[in-house]
Amino acid sequence: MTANQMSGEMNAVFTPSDSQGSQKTTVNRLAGGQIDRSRRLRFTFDGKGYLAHPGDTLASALLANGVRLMGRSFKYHRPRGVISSGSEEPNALVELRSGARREPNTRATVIEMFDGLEATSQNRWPSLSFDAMGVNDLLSPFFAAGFYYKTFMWPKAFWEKLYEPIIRRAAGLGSLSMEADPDAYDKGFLHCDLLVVGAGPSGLAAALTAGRSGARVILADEDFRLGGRLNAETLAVGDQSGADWAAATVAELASMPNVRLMTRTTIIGAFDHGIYGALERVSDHLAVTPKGKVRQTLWRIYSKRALVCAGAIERPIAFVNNDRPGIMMAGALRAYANRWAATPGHRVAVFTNNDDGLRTVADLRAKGVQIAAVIDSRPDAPALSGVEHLRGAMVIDAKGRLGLSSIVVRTASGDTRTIPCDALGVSGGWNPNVGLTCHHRSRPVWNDGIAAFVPGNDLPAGMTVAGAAVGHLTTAAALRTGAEGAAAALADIGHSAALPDLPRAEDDAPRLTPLWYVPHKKGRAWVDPQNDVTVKDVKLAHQEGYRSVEHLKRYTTLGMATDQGKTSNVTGLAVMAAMTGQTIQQTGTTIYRPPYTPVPIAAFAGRSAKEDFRPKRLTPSHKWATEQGAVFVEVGMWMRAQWFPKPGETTWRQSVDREVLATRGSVGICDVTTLGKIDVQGTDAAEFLNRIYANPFAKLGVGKVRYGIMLREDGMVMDDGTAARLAEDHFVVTTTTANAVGVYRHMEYCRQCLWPDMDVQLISTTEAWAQFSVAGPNARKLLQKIVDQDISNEALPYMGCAEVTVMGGLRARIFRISFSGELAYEIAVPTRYGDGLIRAMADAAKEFGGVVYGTEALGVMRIEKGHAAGNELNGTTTALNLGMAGMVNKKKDAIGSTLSEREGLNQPDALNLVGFRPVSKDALMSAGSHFINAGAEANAANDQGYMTSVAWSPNLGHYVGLGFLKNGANRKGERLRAVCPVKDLETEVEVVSAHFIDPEGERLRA
Amino acid sequence: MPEHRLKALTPLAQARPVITTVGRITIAENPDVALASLAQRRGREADFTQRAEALLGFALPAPGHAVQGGDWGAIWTGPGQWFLEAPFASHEDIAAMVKNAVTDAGSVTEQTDAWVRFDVTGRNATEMFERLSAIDIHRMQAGQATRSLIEHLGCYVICREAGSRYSVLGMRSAAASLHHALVQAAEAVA
Amino acid sequence: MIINHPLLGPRDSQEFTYLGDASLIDRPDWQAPDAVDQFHDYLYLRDNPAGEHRELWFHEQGDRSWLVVTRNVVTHEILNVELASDVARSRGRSK
Amino acid sequence: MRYSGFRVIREALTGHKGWQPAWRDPAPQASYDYVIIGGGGHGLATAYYLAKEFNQARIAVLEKGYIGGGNVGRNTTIIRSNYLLDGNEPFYEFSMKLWEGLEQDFNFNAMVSQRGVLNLCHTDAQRDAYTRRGNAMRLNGVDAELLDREGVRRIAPFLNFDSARFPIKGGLLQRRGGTVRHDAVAWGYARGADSRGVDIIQNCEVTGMRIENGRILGVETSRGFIGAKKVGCAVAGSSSKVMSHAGMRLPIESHVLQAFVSEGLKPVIPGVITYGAGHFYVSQSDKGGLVFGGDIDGYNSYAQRGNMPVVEDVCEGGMSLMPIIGRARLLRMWGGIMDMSMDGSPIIDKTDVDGLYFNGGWCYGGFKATPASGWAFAHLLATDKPHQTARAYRFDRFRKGLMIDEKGMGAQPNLH
Repeated sequence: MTANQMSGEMNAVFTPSDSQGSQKTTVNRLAGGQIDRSRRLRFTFDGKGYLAHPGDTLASALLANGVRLMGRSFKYHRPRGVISSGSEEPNALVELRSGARREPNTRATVIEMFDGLEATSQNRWPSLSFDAMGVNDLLSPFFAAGFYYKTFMWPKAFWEKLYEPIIRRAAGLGSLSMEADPDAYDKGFLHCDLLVVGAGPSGLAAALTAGRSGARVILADEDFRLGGRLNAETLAVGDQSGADWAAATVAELASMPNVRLMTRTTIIGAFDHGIYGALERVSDHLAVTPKGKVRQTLWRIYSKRALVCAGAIERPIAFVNNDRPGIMMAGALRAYANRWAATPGHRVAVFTNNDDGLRTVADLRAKGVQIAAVIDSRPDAPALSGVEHLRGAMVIDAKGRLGLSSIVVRTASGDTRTIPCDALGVSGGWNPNVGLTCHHRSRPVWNDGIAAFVPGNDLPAGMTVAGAAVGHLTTAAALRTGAEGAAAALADIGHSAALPDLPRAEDDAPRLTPLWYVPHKKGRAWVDPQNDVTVKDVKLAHQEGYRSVEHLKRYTTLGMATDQGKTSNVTGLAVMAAMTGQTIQQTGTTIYRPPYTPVPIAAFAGRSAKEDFRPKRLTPSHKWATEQGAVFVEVGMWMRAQWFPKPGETTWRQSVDREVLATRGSVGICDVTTLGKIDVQGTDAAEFLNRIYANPFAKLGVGKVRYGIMLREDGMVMDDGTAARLAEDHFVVTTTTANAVGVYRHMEYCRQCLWPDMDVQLISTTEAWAQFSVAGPNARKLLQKIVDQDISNEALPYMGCAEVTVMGGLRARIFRISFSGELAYEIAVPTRYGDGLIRAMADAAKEFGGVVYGTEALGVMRIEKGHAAGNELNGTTTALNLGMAGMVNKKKDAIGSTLSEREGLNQPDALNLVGFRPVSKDALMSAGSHFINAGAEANAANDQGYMTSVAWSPNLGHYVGLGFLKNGANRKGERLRAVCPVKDLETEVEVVSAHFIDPEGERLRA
Repeated sequence: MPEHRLKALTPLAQARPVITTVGRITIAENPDVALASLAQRRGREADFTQRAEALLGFALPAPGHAVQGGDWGAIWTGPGQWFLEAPFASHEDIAAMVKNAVTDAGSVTEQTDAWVRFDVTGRNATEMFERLSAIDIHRMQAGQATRSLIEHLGCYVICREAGSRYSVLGMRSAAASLHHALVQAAEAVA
Repeated sequence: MIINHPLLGPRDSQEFTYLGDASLIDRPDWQAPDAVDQFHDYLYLRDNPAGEHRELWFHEQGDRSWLVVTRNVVTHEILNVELASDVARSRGRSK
Repeated sequence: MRYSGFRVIREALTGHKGWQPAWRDPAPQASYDYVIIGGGGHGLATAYYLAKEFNQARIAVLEKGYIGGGNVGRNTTIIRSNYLLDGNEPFYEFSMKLWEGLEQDFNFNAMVSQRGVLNLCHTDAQRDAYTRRGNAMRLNGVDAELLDREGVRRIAPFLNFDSARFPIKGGLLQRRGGTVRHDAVAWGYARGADSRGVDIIQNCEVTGMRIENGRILGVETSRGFIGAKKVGCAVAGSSSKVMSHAGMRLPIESHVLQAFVSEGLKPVIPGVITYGAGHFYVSQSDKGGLVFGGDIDGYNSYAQRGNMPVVEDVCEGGMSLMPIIGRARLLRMWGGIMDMSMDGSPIIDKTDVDGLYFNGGWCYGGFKATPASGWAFAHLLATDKPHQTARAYRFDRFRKGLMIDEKGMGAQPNLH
């Protein structure tokens, strides 16, 4: 491009804005840049319309449109503009999009422009330029660091009633929409030999080296355009511009099947064993997420080696009012000019302590931007020609509340000068981006050569660092160390890679004289702009003894803003070091934690949100039950039919009462597939069960079923269920629904870890069989219509089991066991026939007036029968508590039997499971009530136990309850208070047997 | 096949298998495979191996592998444990058939209806699996099989043809949820 | 974390369920005269070292092997992974 | 120096020149009557109450790093006294009562904010268990309310009442529960103890214990031997490490618990909400960050950092329960080391070594216990008798079968 062309273009774009409120032309758009001028995108900020181009970020587009004021600070609500061009941005935070897709606190610097983008400023009222909370700024002397720890304590009640609500409303940044996030998110898993983090010069050289060697490579970069600073600089790489070299290299990498390029992908954290978290922004750059697609994907990357090429982040120099909109990092200023052809102003000054800042001067001049002055804190800096270069000078103040209008400079001779300008670039040097290297709590070490922290020696296993991230601040060194780093990392895993011929690039060692803050007596100089931490706050923390870096951080909130101190921490440490007289290394750093940049909570959840939080398990009769209009209930992961309402039934109790009465009066069918079923085989199967159950199993006959209780090793009851012996060497164990997984795990533990030579094989068969309970006096009659063989009392007595066929030849299993206390069976067929079987049985039941019942009726009947279930098997109850002490056989080795002997578990007043009924027949009882002796005061000291389960018994016409009562076994007939303060309920209850129905068990054996 | 009067439903509770095509990926419910678990008895390893091989006509696969041969397939599922698969129509009572073959050298358990099987085909099936499980799907070769988590469910993934043909075995009761997860992942890469 | 399964190679630890100290393999003799005390120490007391720790992991979502993983609990580095049944046998456990 | 609004104004007008260090930085003396190992919340509170309530002197707190750097500075700031069991509830209520007067007591605004703790329930069985627990609280004189679904909706209308995988059926609310600014608790106790003569010695790691004839004589430290008549250990996740110097094995495992904070947001959540069917609990700090967490990672760890599966698990719970937070961003994740005990309840007890006392096993619930723990430990140290609310917290409860197992999970620490 010739000078003429450039100025021509400049003339064209430097058109002043026409009228307020209409779509402005891009007043601050320069020539060149990596934007697509052939397309125009419309966007709004605070409702005002603007134009942008593809390739813009919101920040670049706002600058190009002459907008410098983009946000307000957290505490003082100071007007703020953008200070960076990357993800480290602390100031330019906006609410992006609207409605349910509103994203608060979104950094304008990383918002990729799309047509129709809507952004709104935040943390201000009523408007960004006039914010009533700006009054905080006037009161700032009272709001010094930690002031809130020293006041607001009186009167006591005022904290919650007055002070805190005010503080909470004033604090916070953006607002959530308060609507459910409508977008979908994916999670994914990737594997590679080498993960390269960052696609700047070092990352590209590394990926090229590794890619050409054939290794599996992932190259990830948070930007939408790969190249890192190469896109922001005018420095040549070989014979090309850096940006062109980057593009060519990316093109070569894209052609390699063994290389995966991941743009818009931030490596968010280094986790154990080479696992990295990565967030890919799949659709954030689109106006609308396409149907079926996700907004973002959270990747878990399994890497054998990782090379961090994350570059460096420029740091500011603190001076009074250094937070004015228009003041930004010098490197950002030239990034906006070079990559985005945007500038915050027409007249720009630069304040630097190093040579890199001078590059901004050169680049801006090349773009035709007027340089107001260069303030160089180094008296010995190399002199620049053609601009006013004030060596040995410092910026001591800045004017312009809503946008910079001038800076005040103290020159080397001590004079004070005011220099009008509308933007100021500040360079305090560059900090290697060590964040990721510290995620395993490694502490970075100080490097005097570049006056910055570099990665320490105890990095996460498998991680190495190259380029600016390790302190090599020249392009040539970045390229070289990137390539060498990749080769070395691959050599480490036995994969050889040749170093590529790298292009020539600038290799000037950076020259810098540290300057952290400009000394000042009055005014405030910002260290952490978002959280409004000033140099004075750091000094106050020191004065009050909060000198450890962690105390400093926590007391002042330094580095706790949304940028996690990327631009502020080192400056804060330097101020503290100056106070204590220690070095910065001695002062130390706080801990860098994941994620590298903030990640939407929804992305961590992925698909497992809302109703898809966990999979649903459906029973074999689910389809049929749905057709019947069943009400379903979550039981662990299962959905079970809770009851089956019939026309005319208006309350659940009507349905449940009907199901219970029909079952006890005739027959009822219930899907019990959810109970765990474990197939136990082997020559030692019987002995194995003998050890995992507290009661004996060795001598159970073939064709017989036995009820058993399993204890944990600490003597508490783990689970109860049955074991059926199908053959000498073959059992089927059932567990409760809730404990199916845990019991299986426990059995494998016993088999593999305790008795590894037992001949026992285990496998879950829960899912393989559709199993139904058929209970009630007509159970046999009904089943006899289904089962092909004789199931008379003689052929299949109580607690018998058999392999049979049903419906004319389908293999099935039948167990004569009962949970309800009725004559009952459980019948099992291969799951695919479960739907057919429930239909057949429901049909057959009609003849008897039978029903299909749900979990509520199941629960009522088990309470009526006094069977313990989940509410009783709560992990703190022993066999003794449950009235089953006799089952714990002391003559064999069984899990839990030894420790069940401890004195605390065998006290005379131990809790016993007993039944309760209300003394007044129509009185209500509630599970969770506590028992108090009649006449005693209801307090904890008088607590006698608690009610575990309560149900209305339609058979008895009153509530029935089970509960644990101190010495309950010996208190039958006693009347107690069952108190339930949280329901405002108290019932006089009588202690009775837990077996309300058929205590002799005659029905079972009928 | 026994002549009885009960109709079967697929794991997705349909009369016929559900076949879903999303972009280039097809997800086909496959209920036409009988499955049995086969575990070797302790101290009977040699006898077990010989009998199993006699039945199958090939050696039982090593850890992480699956073998197919004739009507039979075998998948390694754990130390000393395999799943055997065969056509449902001809092998509905697979457990009895296998038990007859291995006798008391092995423990056999019917597993046919414990699982839902989805056959996934398509040239970008790998992209879909990247979004479902931590398995290194790109390195998986035909004849490899392993179990891992897919959306909180322990599932077997069996590679039938690298890059394009896989079977997923998941817990039958969660068939609908698993199907939902597979379809969503397929849509994301469609 | 990644656990290098002795049979299956590297696996994400998410497929596993953790139990605790591998000393849980050394279950005391129920017939010892001080069996209650032995079981107390066995079940309740832990070395809980800040260093190498042998621990039991169950490959619940994989092949259902119990593994003994030797892991530095300060760095999380895994030094060895064995089948728990092998370890149990080597510690004299049988039937 | 007394803190007050007046003082803040005066200092503001005079350039903040008058503020003094919140605590001294003394060199260790040769010996003390009491050496408290651990400058966390519990250790500092112990020293504070020893000096203030039990009139003891010659007290030192030894901290290997900086005070408040352990779990007191990395928890999710929740206080509550909603326990079920007799062994626990009076103790935690004692703690709650101390919280309620703490700031005035130690003259430091710790932002004790009783905005309520709401435990959601999702099944009938869970509601029964909450009923039992709420009743236990009420019988102990503690506030508890059982809410139905509509009651929950009134308090937290933004929860997912439409499509949660596990529907919200109700909840147990303790209105007196809430949050406290965690760092301020450590600093407030430190400042209060220091002003009563306690030496707070930072960067002083205990490397050994000198024990002769069954009696402790003092501790070896990175800053030399420090003699002591009585030594109290309150080091949370490092309990096993420190007590191994006395040859003790503890009923404790060290596990990592992660916690998370989002970017600052305008007010979203009034109090603390816990999800009973997923591993998720959340509150919002005064700064505006959503502070949330869930389960421990589940494996033994001293690393103070965790891994992704639990992060995901927690966020999944959050996105099921309150999908309005989906576009809020997780800003920072961190980990602390929990001294997970074998029944989920703590130990405040003497040891077999004369003069050596132990306080630990707090699992992930130590923060809310800080005042009562400090008081009860001071009571034990000063009087050799357990405080009446902490009598159950004995070592020998496992041998005797008197476990205090709120969750009923048994001797597996990672399940508590």
